[in-house]
Amino acid sequence: MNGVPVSAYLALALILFCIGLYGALTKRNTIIVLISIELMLNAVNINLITFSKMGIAPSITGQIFAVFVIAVAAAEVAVGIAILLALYRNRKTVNIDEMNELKH
Amino acid sequence: MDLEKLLSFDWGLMAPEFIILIATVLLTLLDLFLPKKVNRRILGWIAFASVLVAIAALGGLLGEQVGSILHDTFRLDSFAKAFKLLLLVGSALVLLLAIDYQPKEGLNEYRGEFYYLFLTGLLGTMIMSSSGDLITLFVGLELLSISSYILAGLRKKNLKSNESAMKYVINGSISTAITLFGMSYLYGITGSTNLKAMAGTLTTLNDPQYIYLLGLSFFMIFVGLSFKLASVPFHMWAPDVYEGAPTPVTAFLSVVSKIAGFVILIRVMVSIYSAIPMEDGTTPMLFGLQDFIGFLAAVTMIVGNLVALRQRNIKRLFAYSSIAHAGYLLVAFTAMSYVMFDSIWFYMLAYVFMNLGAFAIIQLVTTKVGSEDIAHFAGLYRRAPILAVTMAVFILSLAGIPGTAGFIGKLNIFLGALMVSPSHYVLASIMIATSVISYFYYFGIMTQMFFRPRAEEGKLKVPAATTAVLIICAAATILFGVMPQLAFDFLQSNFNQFLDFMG
Amino acid sequence: MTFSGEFLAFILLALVAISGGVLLLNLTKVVHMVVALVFTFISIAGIYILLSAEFLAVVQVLIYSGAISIIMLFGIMLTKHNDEEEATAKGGKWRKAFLLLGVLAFGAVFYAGIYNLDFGSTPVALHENNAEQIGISLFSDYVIPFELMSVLLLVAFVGAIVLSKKDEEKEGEKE
Amino acid sequence: MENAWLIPLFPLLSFLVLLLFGKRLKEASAYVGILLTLASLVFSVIVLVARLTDATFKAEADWLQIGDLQLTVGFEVNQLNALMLVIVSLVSFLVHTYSKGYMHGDERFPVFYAYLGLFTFAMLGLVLSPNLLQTYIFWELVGVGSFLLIGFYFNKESAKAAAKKAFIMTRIGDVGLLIGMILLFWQTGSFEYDEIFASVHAGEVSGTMITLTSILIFIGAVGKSGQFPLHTWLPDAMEGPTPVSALIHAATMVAAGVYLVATMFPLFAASDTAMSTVAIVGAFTAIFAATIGLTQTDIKRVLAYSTVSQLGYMMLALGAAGYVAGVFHLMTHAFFKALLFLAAGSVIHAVHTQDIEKMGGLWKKLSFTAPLFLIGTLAISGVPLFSGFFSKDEILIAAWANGNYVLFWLAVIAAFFTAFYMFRLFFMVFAGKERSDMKKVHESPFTMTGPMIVLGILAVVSGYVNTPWFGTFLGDWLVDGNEALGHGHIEGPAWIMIVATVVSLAGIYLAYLMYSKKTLARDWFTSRAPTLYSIVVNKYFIDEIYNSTFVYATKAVSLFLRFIELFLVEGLVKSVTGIVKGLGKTGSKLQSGQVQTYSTVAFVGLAVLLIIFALTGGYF
Repeated sequence: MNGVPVSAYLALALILFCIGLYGALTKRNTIIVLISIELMLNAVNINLITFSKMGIAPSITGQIFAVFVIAVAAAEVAVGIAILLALYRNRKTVNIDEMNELKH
Repeated sequence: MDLEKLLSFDWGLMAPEFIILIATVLLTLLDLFLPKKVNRRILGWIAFASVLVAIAALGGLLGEQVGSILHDTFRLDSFAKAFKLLLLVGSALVLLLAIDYQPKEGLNEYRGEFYYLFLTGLLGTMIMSSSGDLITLFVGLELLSISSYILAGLRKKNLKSNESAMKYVINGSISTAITLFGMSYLYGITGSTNLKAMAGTLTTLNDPQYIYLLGLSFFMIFVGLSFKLASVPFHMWAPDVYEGAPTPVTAFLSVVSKIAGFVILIRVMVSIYSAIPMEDGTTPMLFGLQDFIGFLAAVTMIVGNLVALRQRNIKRLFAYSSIAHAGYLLVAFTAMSYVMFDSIWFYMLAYVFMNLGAFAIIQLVTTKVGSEDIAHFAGLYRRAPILAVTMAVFILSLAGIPGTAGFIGKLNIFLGALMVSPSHYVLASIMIATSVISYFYYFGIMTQMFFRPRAEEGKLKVPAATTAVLIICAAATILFGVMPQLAFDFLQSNFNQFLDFMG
Repeated sequence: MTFSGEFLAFILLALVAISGGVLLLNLTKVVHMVVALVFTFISIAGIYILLSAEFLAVVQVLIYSGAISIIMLFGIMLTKHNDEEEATAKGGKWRKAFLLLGVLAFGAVFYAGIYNLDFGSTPVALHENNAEQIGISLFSDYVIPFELMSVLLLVAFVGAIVLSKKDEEKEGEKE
Repeated sequence: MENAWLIPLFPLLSFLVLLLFGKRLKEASAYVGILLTLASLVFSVIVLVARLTDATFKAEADWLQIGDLQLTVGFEVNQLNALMLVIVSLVSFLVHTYSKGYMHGDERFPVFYAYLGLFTFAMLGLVLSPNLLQTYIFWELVGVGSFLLIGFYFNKESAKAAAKKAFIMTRIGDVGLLIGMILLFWQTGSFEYDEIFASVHAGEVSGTMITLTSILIFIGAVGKSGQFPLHTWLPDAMEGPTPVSALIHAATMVAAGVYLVATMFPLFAASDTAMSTVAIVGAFTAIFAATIGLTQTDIKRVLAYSTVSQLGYMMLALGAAGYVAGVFHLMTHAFFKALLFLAAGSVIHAVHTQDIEKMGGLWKKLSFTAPLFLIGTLAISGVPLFSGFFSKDEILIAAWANGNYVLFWLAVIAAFFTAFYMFRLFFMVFAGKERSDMKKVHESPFTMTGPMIVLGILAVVSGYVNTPWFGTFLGDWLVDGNEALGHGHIEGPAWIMIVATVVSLAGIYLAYLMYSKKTLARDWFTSRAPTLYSIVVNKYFIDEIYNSTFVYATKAVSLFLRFIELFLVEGLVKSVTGIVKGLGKTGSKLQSGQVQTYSTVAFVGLAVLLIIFALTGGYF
């Protein structure tokens, strides 16, 4: 009935997660770092929705979980950007590796 | 769901949460409508009062049976009550500190926000402590996280504060993503988010592929949550964030937030992963993977204590020390002895008092001079003998010197690690060795306070709220060090060895 | 395996999503990166439809492709626009190499667990009245987290305002 | 005896009172301290007298319950405790009194008394403890007290360093003790002394475990009692005020290690290996420290090394199954060593230097201190009729009777050295020419000489409680009702006593020849002992031999040992701390301030865990 196996979806999610992670840990621009993290959360959502349809015991719960994840992700981004703006005001940079006032 | 059904639940169980929630709303409105001239400190006192009322409400619930609302999305068992109590007490003390917090630059405009964001963070931790559902746990966790991100950056004119908040958000979001990725697999293999239902499904599993995936999810969740614990490998943010955040927030992060991290860790790990059989079919996964947790605990203790030796900034030093304490607590978690709950609870109790007490003094000394170098503690004994002796009590307790609550806490964990079979000798020895190392930096502070000529002139004025914190913390540290049985009796009579954790 | 329409759709969407991600990693202009990611987000919405989650697909488009991307663009505009991603500073090379190894290992370890995963379960009818199902579940079983979510959003709201608001430098008057 | 628990509370009270009101009391603080320790002393004496006739008393209360483990607190009065109580409270009382004069004019006078109170409390608490856990608690507290007291002159860089060193070195020992204690607990399920001994006696603990735990506990004792190789902190600890040295580093704290071994004696006795370890370490320390003592020129450091050496003696005694001998020497040593330190303090007080090269001819100036110092020196040298003679004799007999002939001879040689360097010290300080720059020297006030007189009397008479001539009261009483402790008195060949006497006299004579003879005509010693002088006809001849061979040899050995101490032992400790610090440095370097590094570390850590799991957890 369904041509696409569950493993394909999971693999896609895995790849996106890895890309997001790599981006989050290597990109210099803080905004890109934040958006890469969003990509990771999206990968999680693909997982959840896949399992919601084709998991061991399919149920709507996975989608509910995904709704919450999306909402939280949006809130996190908003706060992240706000903090970035505050930081930008004090120090004219968005480069993450220039945030090294605190170390050692 | 109609009203009748809605009212059929025993919402009284959530009384403490409701109190905090109402207080939050009240504070928000007050902050909005009160004229600008009114000192926002009054809001702090309201927040403090609401936490006290919540403690009282929780006290009223102590005798209740296990209660559950809506398929365990809210669950009040003895575990929840015991740890919620700690969270509330810790928050009450932190609030008192926050009321007296007067940094040189910029918190005044946002004092009101400060208090109610604080309460929402507390609400998040409380939800985390009493939930039997992954979704609620997750939302509680995020409520705490987002509140603390903002709190850390609230001194927005201060570059360090901004930077600390930014670092916190980035690391925190990544940790969230990692945790969630693990949780998604957990959901996939059990088809539920309810912890009890999940455990039920998992006991019947025996497909090695599922077990393998569950093992992977175990690590994902553990590492993700280790962000909140500030334990290895997700510990490196802590010193930077602790240094940059406003001092009461640092206190909040190192005490309340850390306790909440342990609460959710225990909740998830013990209820789910102890239900999964490993390949041999008998050992639960949690025990099968004990070596890994033990290893992480050991590295946490070593890293925390070793790097602390190098610190000159008192807040960073306490960040590392708090990493080390997370390691000690993980030892108890690794050992999984039947007194685990008791010993973790007691250790946290001791930790609340000794660490917050120390932070009270740190706040007092550092905000006066506007710098956090340890050198400012030099000759504290000359400036303010009683303050120095009080600080000495906290430090001795953190170091685990007998006669203080910290010692009993360590002793419990230690005995717990040896009582189980096979005993965790190595872990126990590392724990001893690293606590010996910790003496060096703790006694470094002592040397500064007692054996140095005074660095600063002028009297230190101790504000009322801080005095209260100091008295409470010092008294409790000594009291539970000399008569720990008080705490254990309380545990036994009210929580009955946490037998209803799974039930 | 037959090339059903669904399979074809999956392959296409997956390709777009992944290439959006790869572009994110390789582009140099910050704005371009965000746009690349919008494609990824939209194709993820398509994947949701394949997985009978129509409601979430809509939400995905609205929130990610819409709201979040816009926030990001605003963020870029409000800070240093036209910023270009530069080569990483010294010491970054080693970290990248380690990270790449770590990511690959991570992917491999997980892939080993999922490449032949099949639960063999019968799918339930999630696509019928998808939004209604979600609504019922959300407002019956998950009332508590839902209400908490409102607190969380309030917090984020307040936080965003407080942190990004430009303060007038008139503190003397306020005190 | 039911009220014995009050004894430690008096000094605690003193500590608290002085902490709160010290600033207002100023020098009147001394009276608070003195009176309260006097109360402790009175109670201790009452307890001791009661214990002479009554049976052991033990009272306990529940303290803490973890699971089904029941931990208790309480106190116990047995022979050893009762004796120690009196020793500790007596010395502490005398030191309190003495300090009133010695510390006069110090701006932190009340603080000093507060610390003294804290320390005395801890020490008395330690002595009364009926179980290992409680012992450990007070053990740590004693460490804290001594840390504070050694570092009392914190403006001196060396004092700070010494306090730190003492803290670190004893800490190493404490780890051993803690691990040993926990192991014992794990094996026997109890911290109580009597329960541990019972299960050891019943054979519930395997032989290797007994050996292991007793050696670990011994490591704790090594740290506290300054045994090789953890002894280096003790000479450095002389940076503390002299009364502190007398209290802590002569009579009480350093004796705690010996006390611990004595208390745990039944455990040690169950393992031959443990016993011989104790004996060998003791004997080696005795001779090692004595040899180093030969070359020191700081009056307090000489005494410090002699303390190390004497503690080695005690350990040797215990290890050679001479329980009574060890405890006996602990007692006599407490008196004469405290006397020596107080007298040394009096000298320092008078001449304001600690360098014996700069002293000389003080006999007439210090008409109280000098004879008292002489008494102490005679006692420690083991001259017959003084207390040290009897206790040292017991130790030698015990070592001989146990069949440790090598150790026996080592002890004899150490005794010779002891006599030699102690009299070297004596002659260099009190005999010889008066220094011109010592004109203003004056005798110390009565608050200082008074305690010294008391100790002087005790240094003479305390030996008579246990002699082969008049009866072995102490020994018989100590082992009464407990055969695990061995015999009250060990019979030994009579020649041992003669050997001991000869050896110590030879040492004294040698010292006399070398450090005093050149001023024979003017010196008091010559005029009073002309016979001794005339006996040595070939003095030059002997002298030459001594000078050319013996002196060179000992000096060489001594320097060599000091070298070992400096470079090997301390080097080891330093390199360990160096490694620790280096690791800390690396760790803090990693903390580069780069957020992404932090997450990378976390994620790579996760990946490593996953790989290990995948490879070992068995899916592949």
